Amino acid sequence: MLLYAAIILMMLGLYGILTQRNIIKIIISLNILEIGLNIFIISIGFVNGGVAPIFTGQNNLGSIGFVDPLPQALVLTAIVIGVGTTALGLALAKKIYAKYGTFEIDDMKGAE
Amino acid sequence: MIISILMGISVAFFGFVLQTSIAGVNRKIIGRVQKRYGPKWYQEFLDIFKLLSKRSVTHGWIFDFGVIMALGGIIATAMFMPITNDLMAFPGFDNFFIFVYLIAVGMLGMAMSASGSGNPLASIGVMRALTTMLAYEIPFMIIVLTIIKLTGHSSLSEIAMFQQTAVAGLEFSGTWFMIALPVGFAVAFLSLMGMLGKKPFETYIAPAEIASGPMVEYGGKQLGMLFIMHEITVFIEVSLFVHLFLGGAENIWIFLIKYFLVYTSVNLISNVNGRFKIDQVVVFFYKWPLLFAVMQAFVAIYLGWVI
Amino acid sequence: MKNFLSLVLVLALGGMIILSLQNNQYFTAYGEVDITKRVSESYIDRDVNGGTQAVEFGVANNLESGPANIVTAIVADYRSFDTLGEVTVLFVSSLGVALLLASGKQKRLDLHFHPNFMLRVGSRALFGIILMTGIFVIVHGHLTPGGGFPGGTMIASSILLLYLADDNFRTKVKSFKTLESIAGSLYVIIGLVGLFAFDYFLVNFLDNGILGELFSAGIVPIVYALIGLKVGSEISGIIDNFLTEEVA
Amino acid sequence: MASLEFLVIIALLGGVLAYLVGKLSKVVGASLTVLVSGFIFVSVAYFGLNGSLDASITYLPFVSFEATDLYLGTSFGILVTFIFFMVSFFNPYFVDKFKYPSLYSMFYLFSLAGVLGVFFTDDFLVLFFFFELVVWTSLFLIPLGKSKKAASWYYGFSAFGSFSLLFAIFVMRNTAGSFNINDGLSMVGGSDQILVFILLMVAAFAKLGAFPLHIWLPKVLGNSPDPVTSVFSGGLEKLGAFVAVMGLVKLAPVGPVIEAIDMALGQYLIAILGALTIVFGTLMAIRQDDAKKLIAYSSMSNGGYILVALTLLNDTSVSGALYHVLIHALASTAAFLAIGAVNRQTGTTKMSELGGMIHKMPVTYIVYLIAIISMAGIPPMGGFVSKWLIFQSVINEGMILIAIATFFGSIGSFLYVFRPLAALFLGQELPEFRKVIKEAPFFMLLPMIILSGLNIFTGVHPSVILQYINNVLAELGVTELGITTWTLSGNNGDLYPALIAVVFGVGVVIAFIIFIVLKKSRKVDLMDTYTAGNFVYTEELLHYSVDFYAPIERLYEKHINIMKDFYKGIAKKVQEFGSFVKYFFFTNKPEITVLWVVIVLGILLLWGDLL
Amino acid sequence: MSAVLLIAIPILAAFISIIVKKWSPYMLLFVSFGLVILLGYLPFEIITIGGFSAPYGISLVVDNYSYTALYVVNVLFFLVAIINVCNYKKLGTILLVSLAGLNGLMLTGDLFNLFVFLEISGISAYIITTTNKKPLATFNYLVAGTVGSILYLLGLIILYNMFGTLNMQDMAVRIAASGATDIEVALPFLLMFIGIGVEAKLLPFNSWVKGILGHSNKLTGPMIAGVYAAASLFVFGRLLTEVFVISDTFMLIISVILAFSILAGEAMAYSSTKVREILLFSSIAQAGIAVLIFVSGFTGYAVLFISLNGFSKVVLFLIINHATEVVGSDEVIDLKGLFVNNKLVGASFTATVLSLLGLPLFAGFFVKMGILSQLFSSGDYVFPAIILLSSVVEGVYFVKLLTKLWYKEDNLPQVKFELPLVYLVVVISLLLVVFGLYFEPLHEQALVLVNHVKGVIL
Repeated sequence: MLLYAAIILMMLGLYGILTQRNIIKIIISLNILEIGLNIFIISIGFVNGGVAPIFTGQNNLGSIGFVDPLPQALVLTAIVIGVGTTALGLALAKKIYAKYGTFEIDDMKGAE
Repeated sequence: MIISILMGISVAFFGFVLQTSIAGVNRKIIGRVQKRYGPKWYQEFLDIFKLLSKRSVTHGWIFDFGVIMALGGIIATAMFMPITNDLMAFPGFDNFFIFVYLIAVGMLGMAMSASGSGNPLASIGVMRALTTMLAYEIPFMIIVLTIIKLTGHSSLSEIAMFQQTAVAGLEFSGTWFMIALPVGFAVAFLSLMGMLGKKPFETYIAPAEIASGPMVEYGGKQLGMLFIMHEITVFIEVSLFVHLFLGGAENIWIFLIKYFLVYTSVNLISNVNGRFKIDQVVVFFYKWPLLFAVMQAFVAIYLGWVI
Repeated sequence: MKNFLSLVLVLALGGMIILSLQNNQYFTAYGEVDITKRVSESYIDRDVNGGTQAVEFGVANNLESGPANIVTAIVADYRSFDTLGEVTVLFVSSLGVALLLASGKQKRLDLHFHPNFMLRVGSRALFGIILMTGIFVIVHGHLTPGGGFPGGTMIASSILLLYLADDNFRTKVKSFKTLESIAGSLYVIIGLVGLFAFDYFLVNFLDNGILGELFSAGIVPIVYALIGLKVGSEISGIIDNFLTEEVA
Repeated sequence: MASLEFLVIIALLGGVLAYLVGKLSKVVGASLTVLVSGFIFVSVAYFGLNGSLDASITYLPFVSFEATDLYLGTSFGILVTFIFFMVSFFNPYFVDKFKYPSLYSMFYLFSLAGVLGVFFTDDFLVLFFFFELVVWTSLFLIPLGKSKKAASWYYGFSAFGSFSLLFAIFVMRNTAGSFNINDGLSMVGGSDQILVFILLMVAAFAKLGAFPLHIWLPKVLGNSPDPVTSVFSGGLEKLGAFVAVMGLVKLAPVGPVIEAIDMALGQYLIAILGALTIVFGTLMAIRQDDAKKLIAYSSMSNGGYILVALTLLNDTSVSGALYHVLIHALASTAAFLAIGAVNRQTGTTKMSELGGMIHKMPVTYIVYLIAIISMAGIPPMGGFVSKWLIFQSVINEGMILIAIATFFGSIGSFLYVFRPLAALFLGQELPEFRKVIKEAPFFMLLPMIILSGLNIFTGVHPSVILQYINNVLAELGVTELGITTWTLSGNNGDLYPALIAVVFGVGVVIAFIIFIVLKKSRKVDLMDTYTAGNFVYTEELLHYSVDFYAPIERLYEKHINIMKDFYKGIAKKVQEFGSFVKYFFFTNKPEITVLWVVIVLGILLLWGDLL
Repeated sequence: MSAVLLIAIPILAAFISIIVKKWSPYMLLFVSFGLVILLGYLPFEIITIGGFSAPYGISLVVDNYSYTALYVVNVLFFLVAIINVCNYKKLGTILLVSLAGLNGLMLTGDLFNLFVFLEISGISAYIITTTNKKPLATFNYLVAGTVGSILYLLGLIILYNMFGTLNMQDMAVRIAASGATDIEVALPFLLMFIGIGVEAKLLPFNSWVKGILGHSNKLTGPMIAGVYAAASLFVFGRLLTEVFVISDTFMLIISVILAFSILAGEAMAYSSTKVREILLFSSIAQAGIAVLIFVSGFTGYAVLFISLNGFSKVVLFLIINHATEVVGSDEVIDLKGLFVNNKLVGASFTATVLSLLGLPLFAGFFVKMGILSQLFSSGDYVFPAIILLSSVVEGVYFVKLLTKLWYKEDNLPQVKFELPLVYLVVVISLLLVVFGLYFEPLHEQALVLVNHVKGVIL
């Protein structure tokens, strides 16, 4: 079910990008899209009755139903990349605001 | 080779003499038609020799060279003309296209000297001559195409022989093309009038409008030579018509009769006509004559309906 | 009208993706994943290079890849190249933000929000705790969940706290830059040492010790510490750029 | 034992050398082109005729030549290199007026190299390599003249032509397996053959400037500098003729045979298009005011003659076509050179601004007169022989519509060639030209005189060249033309050209005797003419040159640029399509990309029947 | 001398250079030149990172394909860097990182690693384009690029879920082994195709291109249109040949999109009056052609086409951007008569354009012939017709442009091209001519690349 939730979240993000005219809102919907994707990645690795993939005192034997660790490693990287692009997007938003005085794309004069 | 050239020259001279005298006779007939006597039959000769003896004016070397080239070209064309089946200068080489294009040399010479004379009326005259040529030439060539296609030869003497004797193998042979291709004959007759510059198509001489067109600057011997050239041209065109449509001539007398009949009929018809405007001439030939010519050609070649 | 159209489009797309994933017999449904058919099975059993030792907490000695936390093993050892790329992404974006916003001399942005008494005192107290947990998370990256990236962001959040607490607080940006660059280049140098000495880039050349010990898993904790410092300084650099403006 | 590869390298290196020398002094650079093209012509002609051109390749990669028993290529090669050599005499005199003189001589020699390559190879890809080389090198010669837009028109059409040729080449390669020309053309069959035929015809039409693809011809030939125009009409158009020969003669006839005139449908369509080219070319030529555009349209209508003749595929028509290629090249080059000489003296080729050139430039006048006599197909000159051959085959096949067009074309050619003669050379001599104009320098007259000499020679004694053309016919697999030393025999009659010339000479002698015997007439200047009373002082009023054929022009004035508007419409459509796509895909809103991503993804998933 | 240095050294230099700000441009030049030299000594091998063998660890693949790609990208990068180093000092570090990212793109054999490097080069590209002083256009580029890479990652994860591996080769082997019909595999490949398509400027997904390249300067123009375009097309080629399995229904749809993008690109270029717009739309069309060739399976000539295209675009954009900076506007009317005073630059511009058009005596001719002969030998007539038709339209608007730039009488634009740019431009155009005349090496390279079959690395 997490899988479908993730895809719905992604679609929400896409919808946000498609319809919003405000720069900040676009960045936010971009983030929603990324979060949806990250959840989707996590949901790929889930095993019913699986345990967090860490060797600790109790579950110290190999292959006793760990959850798939690889998606979690991938999602770690995806999150950080999301941070990178969002930071850059916000910096650009600040620049755009400095230049056009507004975040609304429609009433940015001379944007062509 | 020399004998045939001399023979050619005599043919040309015979042509000139024949045409001038028949022209004189025609002037008498036209006179009679207009209820007057008309001049003596040798009046044409007198005019020409009077002009040749006069001293006249020249506008530079191209003016003279053009006249010489014109007369020379026409004489050359006349030399090729067959009179009767066996009386011709160069048997076997009297191709139809030689006549059409060698006349063009004469026309070019005259046009060159007319424009060289510096008189705009002359240039307009030349322009009109060329435009009318563009008009009447096409239907005539289509009919000739049919004739050549039917007979299989393009030399005049063979076409004439084809019409005289009925040869077993060829189904149309033996009848004059005047009868075999009636519509074609009518169209060719119209083109003949255009070629001769007779009344309805006399736009390029047009004495009223452009003071006799190309001839405006000429006098004395130049005009005389052009008159000779005109007479020989008429001889060539009429005898061309005779050979193509009236089955040529076994002997000289038949040729004279046919020649006289054709020329007088052209003269009589032209006498009663007014003159086309230059635009009408061009349009006229591209309407019915061309249509009939093509129809005649189509019918004759593809469907084979020849009377 | 445009919104409605895009809504329809997006929903249709979502529906199609979901349906196609359902119909796809190779796409294992949620939860019924069979690890053995996947690459990560050998990450768990640590037998990529043919290691036969059974993986047992506190017992297994000098395994193929040391960290108890398998995710850290993947992130810092098996696929450490991704992490290197990861670090460069963050480095580039922080540099980009700095380029975009901080081109001249900077001074603090005067926000109309001024910290009241509660925030000032509270943040002083909280700053130490958050910093300590951050460092703990970094150091125990190979044993417990977390590691360089979460730890680094915790450090940065503690610095953010200081920013909020006091209007004209500005970290010495210069020092963060140097810390960031040293950590980054050390990380790459370790990799290069691995390449030149042990002919594999970023190879774990130290001995892995016993699974679950604090001092185990070779270079992984060192690498994670460096990453933690780097991420911390970069994100605080980004915070600084956003909270300052150009001196007019 | 000149090797072709050696000649091509000489042409290319000569071009570079001409460029470098041209940097020092323009005229020397240009005269270098004369030397190089002269050398190439002489070696091609000498070695080509006695068949000892060797085709070994040592330096040039990828290129392969073929010289033994390649009569078609050798004949075209000799002709075009001869035209290049003749026109190069004009280069030194015209080069100082160009913006990039040294570039001019370089590209002049490059296109010569390209032309050499095209004719002497048996491999299609090499043919295309040189074909394209000619296209883009000649492309840069055009803007040196008056119009800049002409270059893009030229490139548009000839690129369209050469790319369809390339398409045909690859289609043939698929069946023949190799790029060899002969087996490529012979082995292609079925629907591919129709495709190849159409594509080859498009290439020929584009290069020849025939009916549907002729828009560039008057623009380019009218506006480019005079030597380039003559090279174009004399030399480069022959590439189109070469491809037309390949398409119509070497390739088996395409389409069902129409039994009435026992011709394949494909051939008949090309004949119809050729006829249209003749009519369209003649009509447009009659109304041109610029002499160069007029001769350009005349070379278009002569191209139509070549096409019509090639489609009839019997001995008289193909030999007539090849002979007409030769005649047209000589005549139109001579005409263009004459007009070029006038242009150099007066600076304009507009007939309304010129008049009475004969008085100061008589030799040019004579050259032009002989050229137009040949172009109009009047007996003593070569044009008559080739037109006679073509008429023989047209009449023999009994094709009425085509015959109408050919007759109209030949009579019309008499009209439009006479117009520049009257307006440019004859008539009143305009005062501003009287003092400044003098005859063209010797080195410009030399090529013109050689060309008119050849015009006369080809008219009087054609069997020398027709003999060589018979070898070409044998190579093409067409029955040879029956010729004896002096006479030629067509389908329905024989022709004795020498006799016609002799008889014409005799006639002129007789007229001359009549003229000399009579009294000498008094010399009077041009202004002293009969003007029916109203006396006129200025020459311009007495010179009739504007709207020369007004009665004919009025008939079709309204719809003369149907085709030009058609092509402008196409260009407009492409432009609109471009801005339409730009409007849809390229706004500066971020969501456009995402929108299209979603749409494309949706379509693909929906279509991919993944449900 | 393993290929990892191609990535490690630039990153190391980047990290160090933020301390010593003023030296960063010279470090950039030094490193990028060093890498070009290093390329000479690279053995063809698979390099495993961290000692873990292929499907588990990340492996860098150095074979003919990536070697040519690396060569083209590094040389182009070095050339663009030399020209722009003096007036874009601040970007030294960013360029170093983007060099590392591009090298990573070419080398990596792991799908997720490809995503990371895609992001690295993407983000550094966004930052480079900020120098265009058009923040909204860069924002569009950022949004488009991020959405593209998200889709790529989604496709990648679905693939991982289905086949359980991330290594390209292993993936290909598993897909073949699993016998999955190409319909089932279609969704992930489609997502990845579109993800990369955004970066590779394919028509429906490239509305960011006009904003970026339309207002580009001497750095962003050649960088995005030359280096990045070549890199993304190489990645496209790598994925299409190595991993993707495209079903024929999708082949039809994708080829329709590509054909549309080629013809539309040419039509747009024909209809635009700004020189830069003409160049960018023609590069869109050429990107379409390159992908078309990859989709039809001829990697050899596609690589040659992309590298020639990359070099030509760098030359064209350098010249035009420099002229636009001096003249102030890139309308064709304002740039009229640009080459009258600087003939050398004009000659090389013309030579490059002619090579783009594929005319003889230039390298472009040989590549075009190669492409067409292979397309024809595979028996399809539609793609060659489209390519030829598009090159006719392309020829017309380029000739129109050339005649305008070469011919003008009065008040010519006063543009002086400084020496390094002239030198570079002349060298590249000379290369194009030399390879046009003597194209044996190109031929061998194409043959070697052609037998680069799926799975066979060396």
